[in-house]
This record gives sequence, structure tokens and C-alpha cells, in this order.
Amino acid sequence: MAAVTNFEQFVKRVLEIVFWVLILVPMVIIPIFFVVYVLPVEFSCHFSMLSCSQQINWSAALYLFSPAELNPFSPTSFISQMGLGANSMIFKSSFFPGISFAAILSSFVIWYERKLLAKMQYRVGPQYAGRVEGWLQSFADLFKLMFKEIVIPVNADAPFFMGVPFALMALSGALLAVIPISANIYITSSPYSLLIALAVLSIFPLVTVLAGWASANKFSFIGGIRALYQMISYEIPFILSVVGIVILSGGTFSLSQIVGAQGRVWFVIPMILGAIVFYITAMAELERIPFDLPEADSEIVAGWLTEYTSMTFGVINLATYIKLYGLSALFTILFLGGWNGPAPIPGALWFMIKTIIVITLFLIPRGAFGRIRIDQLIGFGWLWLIGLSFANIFIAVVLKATGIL
Amino acid sequence: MSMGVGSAFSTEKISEDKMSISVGPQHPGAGHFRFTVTIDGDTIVDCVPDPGYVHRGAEKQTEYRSFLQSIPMLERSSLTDVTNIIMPFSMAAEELMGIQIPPRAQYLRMIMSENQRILSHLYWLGIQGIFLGHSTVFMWPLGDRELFIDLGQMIGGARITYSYAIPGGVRNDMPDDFKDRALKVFDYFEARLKDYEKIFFNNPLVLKRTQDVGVLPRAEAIKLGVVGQTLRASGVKSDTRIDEPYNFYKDLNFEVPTYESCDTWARCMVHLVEMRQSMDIMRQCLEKLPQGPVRVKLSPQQRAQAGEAYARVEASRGALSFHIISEGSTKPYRVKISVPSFRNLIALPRLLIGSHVADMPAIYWSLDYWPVEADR
Amino acid sequence: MSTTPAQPILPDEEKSILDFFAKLGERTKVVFAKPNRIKINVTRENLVEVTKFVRDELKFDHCTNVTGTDFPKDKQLEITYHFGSIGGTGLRRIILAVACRVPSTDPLLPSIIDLYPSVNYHERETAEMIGCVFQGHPNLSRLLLPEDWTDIPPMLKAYRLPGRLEEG
Amino acid sequence: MTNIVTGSFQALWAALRQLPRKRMTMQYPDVQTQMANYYTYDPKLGVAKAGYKGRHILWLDKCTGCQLCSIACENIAQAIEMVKVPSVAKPQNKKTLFPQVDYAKCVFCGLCVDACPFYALGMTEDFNLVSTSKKALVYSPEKLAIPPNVTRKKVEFKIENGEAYHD
Repeated sequence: MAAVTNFEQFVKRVLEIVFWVLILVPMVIIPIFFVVYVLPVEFSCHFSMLSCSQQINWSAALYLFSPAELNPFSPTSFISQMGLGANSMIFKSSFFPGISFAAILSSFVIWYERKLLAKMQYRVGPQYAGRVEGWLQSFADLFKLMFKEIVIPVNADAPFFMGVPFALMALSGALLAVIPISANIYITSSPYSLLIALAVLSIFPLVTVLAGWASANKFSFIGGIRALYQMISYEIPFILSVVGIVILSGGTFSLSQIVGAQGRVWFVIPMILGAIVFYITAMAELERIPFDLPEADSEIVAGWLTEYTSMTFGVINLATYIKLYGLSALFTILFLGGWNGPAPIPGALWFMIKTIIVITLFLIPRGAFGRIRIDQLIGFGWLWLIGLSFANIFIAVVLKATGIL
Repeated sequence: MSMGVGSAFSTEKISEDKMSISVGPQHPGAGHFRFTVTIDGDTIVDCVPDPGYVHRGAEKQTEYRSFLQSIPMLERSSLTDVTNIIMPFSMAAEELMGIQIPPRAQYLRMIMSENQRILSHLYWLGIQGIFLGHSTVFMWPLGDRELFIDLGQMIGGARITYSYAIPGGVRNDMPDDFKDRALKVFDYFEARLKDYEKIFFNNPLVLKRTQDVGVLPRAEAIKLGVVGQTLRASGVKSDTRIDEPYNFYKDLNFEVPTYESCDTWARCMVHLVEMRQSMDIMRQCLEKLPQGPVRVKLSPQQRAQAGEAYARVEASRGALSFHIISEGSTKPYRVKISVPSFRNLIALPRLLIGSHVADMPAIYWSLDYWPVEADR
Repeated sequence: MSTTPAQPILPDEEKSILDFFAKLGERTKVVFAKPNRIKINVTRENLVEVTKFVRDELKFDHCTNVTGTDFPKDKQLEITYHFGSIGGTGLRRIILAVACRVPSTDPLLPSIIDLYPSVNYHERETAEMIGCVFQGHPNLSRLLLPEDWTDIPPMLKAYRLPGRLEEG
Repeated sequence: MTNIVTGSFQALWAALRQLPRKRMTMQYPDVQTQMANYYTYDPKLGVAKAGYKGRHILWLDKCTGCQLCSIACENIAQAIEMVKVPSVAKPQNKKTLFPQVDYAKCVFCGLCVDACPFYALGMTEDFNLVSTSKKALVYSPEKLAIPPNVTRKKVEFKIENGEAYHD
């Protein structure tokens, strides 16, 4: 540690400290918090007769009215009674398995994508941030974006323009809310969670077309319209591809029960057509190559993202990657048996392993394909994907009627 | 907010259901070049090219320089194609000076020229890849290009601007280890081209994007006077290396690829086959390379006879010709460069009108239009 | 590349082209005829007529280059069209140059864009660089020069590059 | 349809089989490639010797101050200026006129080397001339006379087993 001799070094030192604090809080302290406070609660859930819902009925209000009932020396109960425990809605939706967890995962998915793509492309990829293979590159990008100016175009519809990143983030969060990570780790449990997820996914195109419209830019507008075309025409095969799952799992829309129905065989085996259709349509929903027409940079600059700068751009990107995680998790739950797996590894870990494999599958085509044209895309969707998904439903009906599954 | 009203740059009023978009010079799909397209839905109904953003007056500049001093300035007009753009200038200057250059110099010029063709085609392939959204085909050619840049550096002594083919021959002989290295590079790259075929030229999504897109029929290609890959992809077996063999091309065996489908895919394939051909030509040149001097000693202020010379070569993008008028001084009186990019530009509105907006970058770059070369 | 001999031995194609121009009589004047290169002079009154013959009879089907040269001593501008042929047999190696001299004070000459669509951008470039006017060209607007160019056409010898004082 | 499926898988495989290969990227600021020899010119033979055309090297013992390099550069880059360096007294150069190169203008064409009739000028493999000021890019004759000292690790561009990599 060299002595601080001038103002420049002082500023540099302060920024360094701020940087490491900002890195350490999400990277170290939250995981430690999770290990120390959350896991015991989880295990107590497993091994006690109490159901999880009975433990979280405490709130901060209780503390205000009768503080004497709290035991301040037992941190677990203190936190949980404050309404901040691992089973509280606030913790679950904002930390684990909610937005924070997904955002950190997404930042590593971005790094992972860049490294993977670089390996396919005969080069090295990010290398310096974080000293080891550039593992902190996403955070470096995040800080770069934070210090950029937010520019709102003169003719833009400012409230809508600025509302789009927040709307996308909220929608991504809403998508996460219904996706369980294991039998006990989930944010909300609803008998209609699959329908809710599909409903949330169908709101995304409205937000993108809003972004295209509000930017007051021709390229944004074309991009927004393309996004609308693409997402709406791929919405139908997307929804049809999961109908077979619902039929096979006995008419339930609950994701937990769908996972439960896959105890014997994963649905990817009988529903291979559905899995293919889901994979392709999910790629189109995510605007990933070869379906990245709404942000085709060589044709329409950056599509509906053209006018977004700084953290508005960053937030939109983050929301896209959270959506990627959400759709991969959905694929895992619907087709790969969710958290089912051999015993020694906990279910949540199985789930994460499968999800990361699915994410890899979503990332790989970017290294091997170009972009296709809008008319070919829509033709492919209506001609092939809808047909395949109907065939998939037919297979499901046959399997169910004959009693094989 | 009024979408659909004409842009600030368009001179005509466009009706409400059409939209005019300005592509370039700050658009990722156009280099130092702008074209305004009017679109009706997803169809382009009008296209107005507007070159000239990088016009540097190279022709005027030559009036102030001797023949030799023009070389470093002229080759900066076309950085992917430096040897080919100064070679016809040197040939025309030699014709006016009344000198003949030694055979070894001509062979070395051929080697550098074919190396340059591969460099240019690899650059083209990279940009065509990224214009079709294929980022891997952007990275691979620009990586493998490094090998050929190294080859050029071994002879020319620089990475890009060699100033190699000067009036009176070439600057220097090639180093002794060049042949081994070059053959090694060709073997590597020919194996690598199979990967390129799999990932780009036979990739079904790329085929979908390029086949039957931007069709320029044979008769129209001849009438518009397009050159190079655009002409050969339209089924015309025309190549200056065969039509009017310069250097020692008449002693070599090589095929000129032509395709009958006349579309963007054919233009892509011509580039691929030409890269193979160039390596083959370089192999033959290295085999046949005669011994002897490589440079005729000329004064830096060499005087040319009065008269006219029109020299043309097959540059990487097509026939490139220099028309030099001399009045018997040390400096050329008038130099006119006819560059392939400028001659192919006329095909751009013809091909774009009636096609999709999404095909715009693919068609534009399949013409291999290099704005800096076209503007001179 | 060799020195042009005084009386070059011409291949048959060049000879037949020269014979054809001999038939046209007074309208054309052969400046030089070397192997692969032939240059003729025409007046602007005969330009369209001669190029029509060049296209239809001699099968030179496209234009490769248009050079505009300023000759301040003669007070003339020379516009040289270079034609190439793809359809003609044995003509691909030949470049036929058709030069047309116009006085600098009255730089008007007819456009041949109806005969050769490929001269479109070449004529536009020549017009702005040398200051001549191709009558009948549909769009002689600025091509390479900036829109706000107010000086004389830059390829005229009278135009000196700023910053360069010595004799060019 | 089968073409599309097989073609897609072939494209995927062509991309995926690059994963274990050695990287082509050269880690430039840490390492650099070995450049060729000096670019020099032999005025007796009238031909140059191939080499990398980086920054110049001036052999003060041979330079006579004849200004030919400066004249050669005149219409190209106007980067060479003849300056008086009284501190360097050489018998063959009574006027102590030596070339001084401004690398903010130089285009590295090497025609000045071709113009030198006394074997006094060459070009070295040193290409890393970046500087934060324009003044530092003006190399005085004494500075030009120092051979370059490249401290970076040098790597070779190897081609082995169908892989090209820097090592």
C-alpha cells in the first residue's frame, strides 16, 4: 500500500474501495448471509414437522408491538421475526431465488457467453477484469455503464421511454416469481403458475413496441414492429408446445406438480417435438441469434434499443438475460424434470446444473448461425412450428389415452 | 410524432405511407458512405447512393508529385488492396517511360497481388458475415487474415502499405524463407476453408438469406458495366488476367469461376473460389520464379515521354485501370483512376429496389463496395 | 510494357476496327492505334452518332472509364470515354478510347447515357470535376464533391490545391 | 428439410470443434512477434533488402548531410527535415547536417532509405512509437542513431497440426 500523496491518488483509492465494496456486497456478503441464515432455516424446514408457511407469519409490526417476544440472541429467529428471514416474501423476491440471485447469475451468464463465443471464434474473450480469465468483466461493464450519461432524445416520449427499462425489469421479476427452484425454494406457489409465466411472457412484446415507439427513431420503430411481429407469431407455437406437458401431467398448471409428474420419465423423451418447438420459440422470444431481428445491428442499427444509453441500456440488457434464465428454468421444469435427480446432490443444485446446461444450449447457436429474414421467420413459425406443436399435442393425447404415461 | 414523413435530407416529398431511412455514414451497415432508401412496408422502393465522404482528390494530388512519390499516396486509397491499386499505375508509368521490368519482378508482383486478393477477400468475408448477423464469420477471417498479412510483411516490410510495386519493378527481393512459410500457410488455410464452407457457404440459414437475393441478370450486368465478382457471379467469364494477360498470367493455369444464379450467393461463392485460385497461382509462381534482378534503376524524378497510357489489372474487386496522360515532364499531367468499386456502385440501386430492408446489408456488401476506393 | 514501336504490328481485330473507322470518313480521326489500345477523336456533334456505331457495329458494350482533362494551352477540355467489350469476340483485350474536345468557354456536349447506361456516375463525376455539362443527363448533381463546394471545378489546371505553392 | 438439419448440425460442429484449439490471439501489450531484419537499401545494386519498415536508424558515421532523403520525402510526407547538430562532429559531414524525422507525419514508405546513396539510413523493427505529445514524436539525429531496444517477450506465429497460434 503506497502512501497517498496527492488528490488523484486519493480519489483513485476511494474509488477502489467503493468498487470493492460494491463487488463484495453482492458477491460475498449475500452468499455468506445465505449460508449462515438461510440454509439452517431450509434444513429446519426439511426436518421439522412445521410447514414453511407457518414460520413466516411474523412481521416487523409484531416487533413494534411486542418486542419482548423476540429473542435478540437468536439471529435466525430475529431475522425471520423481523419479516426479513429466508422465508419472508421480501427476502425471497429480492434476494433468493428472486431478482438479486438472477441478476448475479445473469452477469455470470454474460461472462460465460462471451468466453464461450470467444472460444468458438478462435480468440480469448474477456481477460483482464478480475485477473483470472476476466470473470469480473460484467461488473466492469456495469460500472462503465453507470458512469455514462442518460440521453433522452428530444422528440422522445420521455415517460414511456424511461418507463420501458423499469417495465422490462418488473416483468422479468414477475416471471421469476412463479418459477420454483426446488420443492421448498420458491417465491410464490400458485396452482396456475405455468399460465402466469406464459401471460407474463406475452406482455414483453408490448413493452418492446412501446420502446420502439417512444424513442422517436425510425430504426427503433422498425425494430419495435419487428419485435411485435416476431413475438406474437411465435407466441402461438410457444404456448401450444407446453399443452402436451399439461395433458401428460394430469391437467395441472402448477410447475411444482409438473415436476412431480416427471418422477418416472422426463417429459423431454415423450415430448421431444414439444421440446424442440419450445427451444426454438424461446430463442425467438429472447431475440437471440438467429432470431435477433428486432436488434439486427447491420440492418437497423440496434433496433428498438438504438436510443437507449447508459444504465437504461444496462437494465434492459439485464432484464433480457434474466428472461433468458427464466426461460431456461422453465425449460428445465417442463422438460428436464426440474429438481429431480439422484439423492446426494440437493434438488436446488440439480436444478441449477440443468438450467446452466439449457442456458448453454441457448448460447451456442450464436456462434454458428447468422440472422434470418422476417418473412422466413414468420413462415417458419406458421408452417413448421405450429404443425410440430400440434403433432406434439397429438402424441400427448395418445400417450395419455393409452395409459402409457 | 410523425413517422413516415421524409427525412431532413431527402429532396422530394414522400407520401405518408412510405418512410425514408438514411443508411450511413453513421450506420453500422455502411462504411464511409451514405445511401438513402425509401421503404414501403418492408420493401425498398427507392435508393439514392451518395458517395464522396472520403473523397481526397488522389487524382489532383498526383499532379504535384513525381511518379514515384505518388505511390504511397495512391495506395492509401484502397487499404485492403494496396498492391493491386499501384500496380496499374506503375505499369502505365513504365509504358510512358519506355522501360521493361525484369521477369522476376513481374513474378514478385503477381505473388504480392494474389496475396492481396486473399487479404481483401478475407476482409470481405468477415464483413459479409457480420452483415448477415454471423459473428463467427466475422472473427475467423479476420484472424486467419493475420497469416497472409505476415506473408505480405515478409516481402513488403509493412503490415498493410508496402509501396512495393513501384515504377521500375519492385522494391526488394523476397526473403529466402518465404517459400516454406507460404506453402505452410496455404496448406493450413486450405484445410481451414472447409470449416468456412461448413459454417458459412453451406450454412442453411446463410443460404436462405443469400439465394435468389439481389439477382443481377447477365445482360444487365454487361450493360451496367459492372466488374469483378459481381460480373463473374452473373455468368460472364471475364477477368483481366485472362482477357488481357499482364505480367506472366498467360503462363499459369487457373480457372475463372462463374456462376449462373446471378444472386448474392453466387457473389459469395466467387470470392471463396477465388481465394483457392489465388493460393494456387501463388504456388505456381513460387515454382516458376526465375532468378535475376528485380528492379530497374530509375531516378526518383524519372521523366516520362509525352503520350497516353491506359493500363488495367484485375484488382481484388475487379478490373482497375489507370489512364495517365503525360506531357513529358517528371510529373503526370493527368491521372484518372477507374476503380471497380465506383463502377459497381451503379448496380446498387438496381439491386436494392424491390428487395427487403433486411437484405440491404447483404446485397450492399456482396458488391464488395469499398467507399474509400470508390471516392479516391 | 515494351516501348511502342513507330509502326506497331496490329492484330486483326484492331485492323478491322480501324477499317471501320476509315469507313466513317471525316467524322472520326484516329489518334493512335497500338495493340489493345485505340484512340479516336470525334467532335461533339458526331459523338452520339459515333458511339452508336461503336456500340451496335463494333460491339463495345460497356464504358470502363471517362477521363476529363483540361488543356489550358488549347483552351479546351478533352472528355475521353473508354469502352470495353464483353460480347464481342476477341475484343475483351481492347480498350477503345473515344475522345471529344470541347472549348473551355462553352463546355457542352451531349450525354450518351441513353446508349450506355454505365456512364451514369462517370459522367456525373466528370461534370463536377472538370465543369463540363452533359446535355441530356437526367441528374448531374454533386457526386463526390461536398454539397457546399463553391470553388471552381477541382480538376481544372487553374485550381491549385490549398497549401501547395510550387508549380505542379 | 434434411439439408437444413444436417447443414445446421455441420455448422454447429464446425463452431464447436474450435473449443479445444489453441488461440490465435496475440497478447500484444505483453508480447510481440519477432519482426524481420532491418530494411536497408544497396545503392550499388539498386535494390533494397527485405525487412520490416519501422522507425529509422541513422548511421551517423556514414551520413554526409546530402539531403537526398529529405528531397525524397518532400512530396510524400514532408517528415524529414535537415537539422544542424554541432555536437556530432563527423569527418564526412562538415556541415553537421543530419535528418530529423517527425513520426507524426511519416508514412513509413521507406523511399527515403531508397534515396540514400551512402548506406546511412535504414529502418528498424521498432514500431511502437506512441507518445503523449507531438514533440516527442520528432526524433533528432542522435535519437535516430540509437538502435531500438525492444524489451517485450517475443513470440512466434506457429502453424502446427492445422492450428495457427502465437507461442
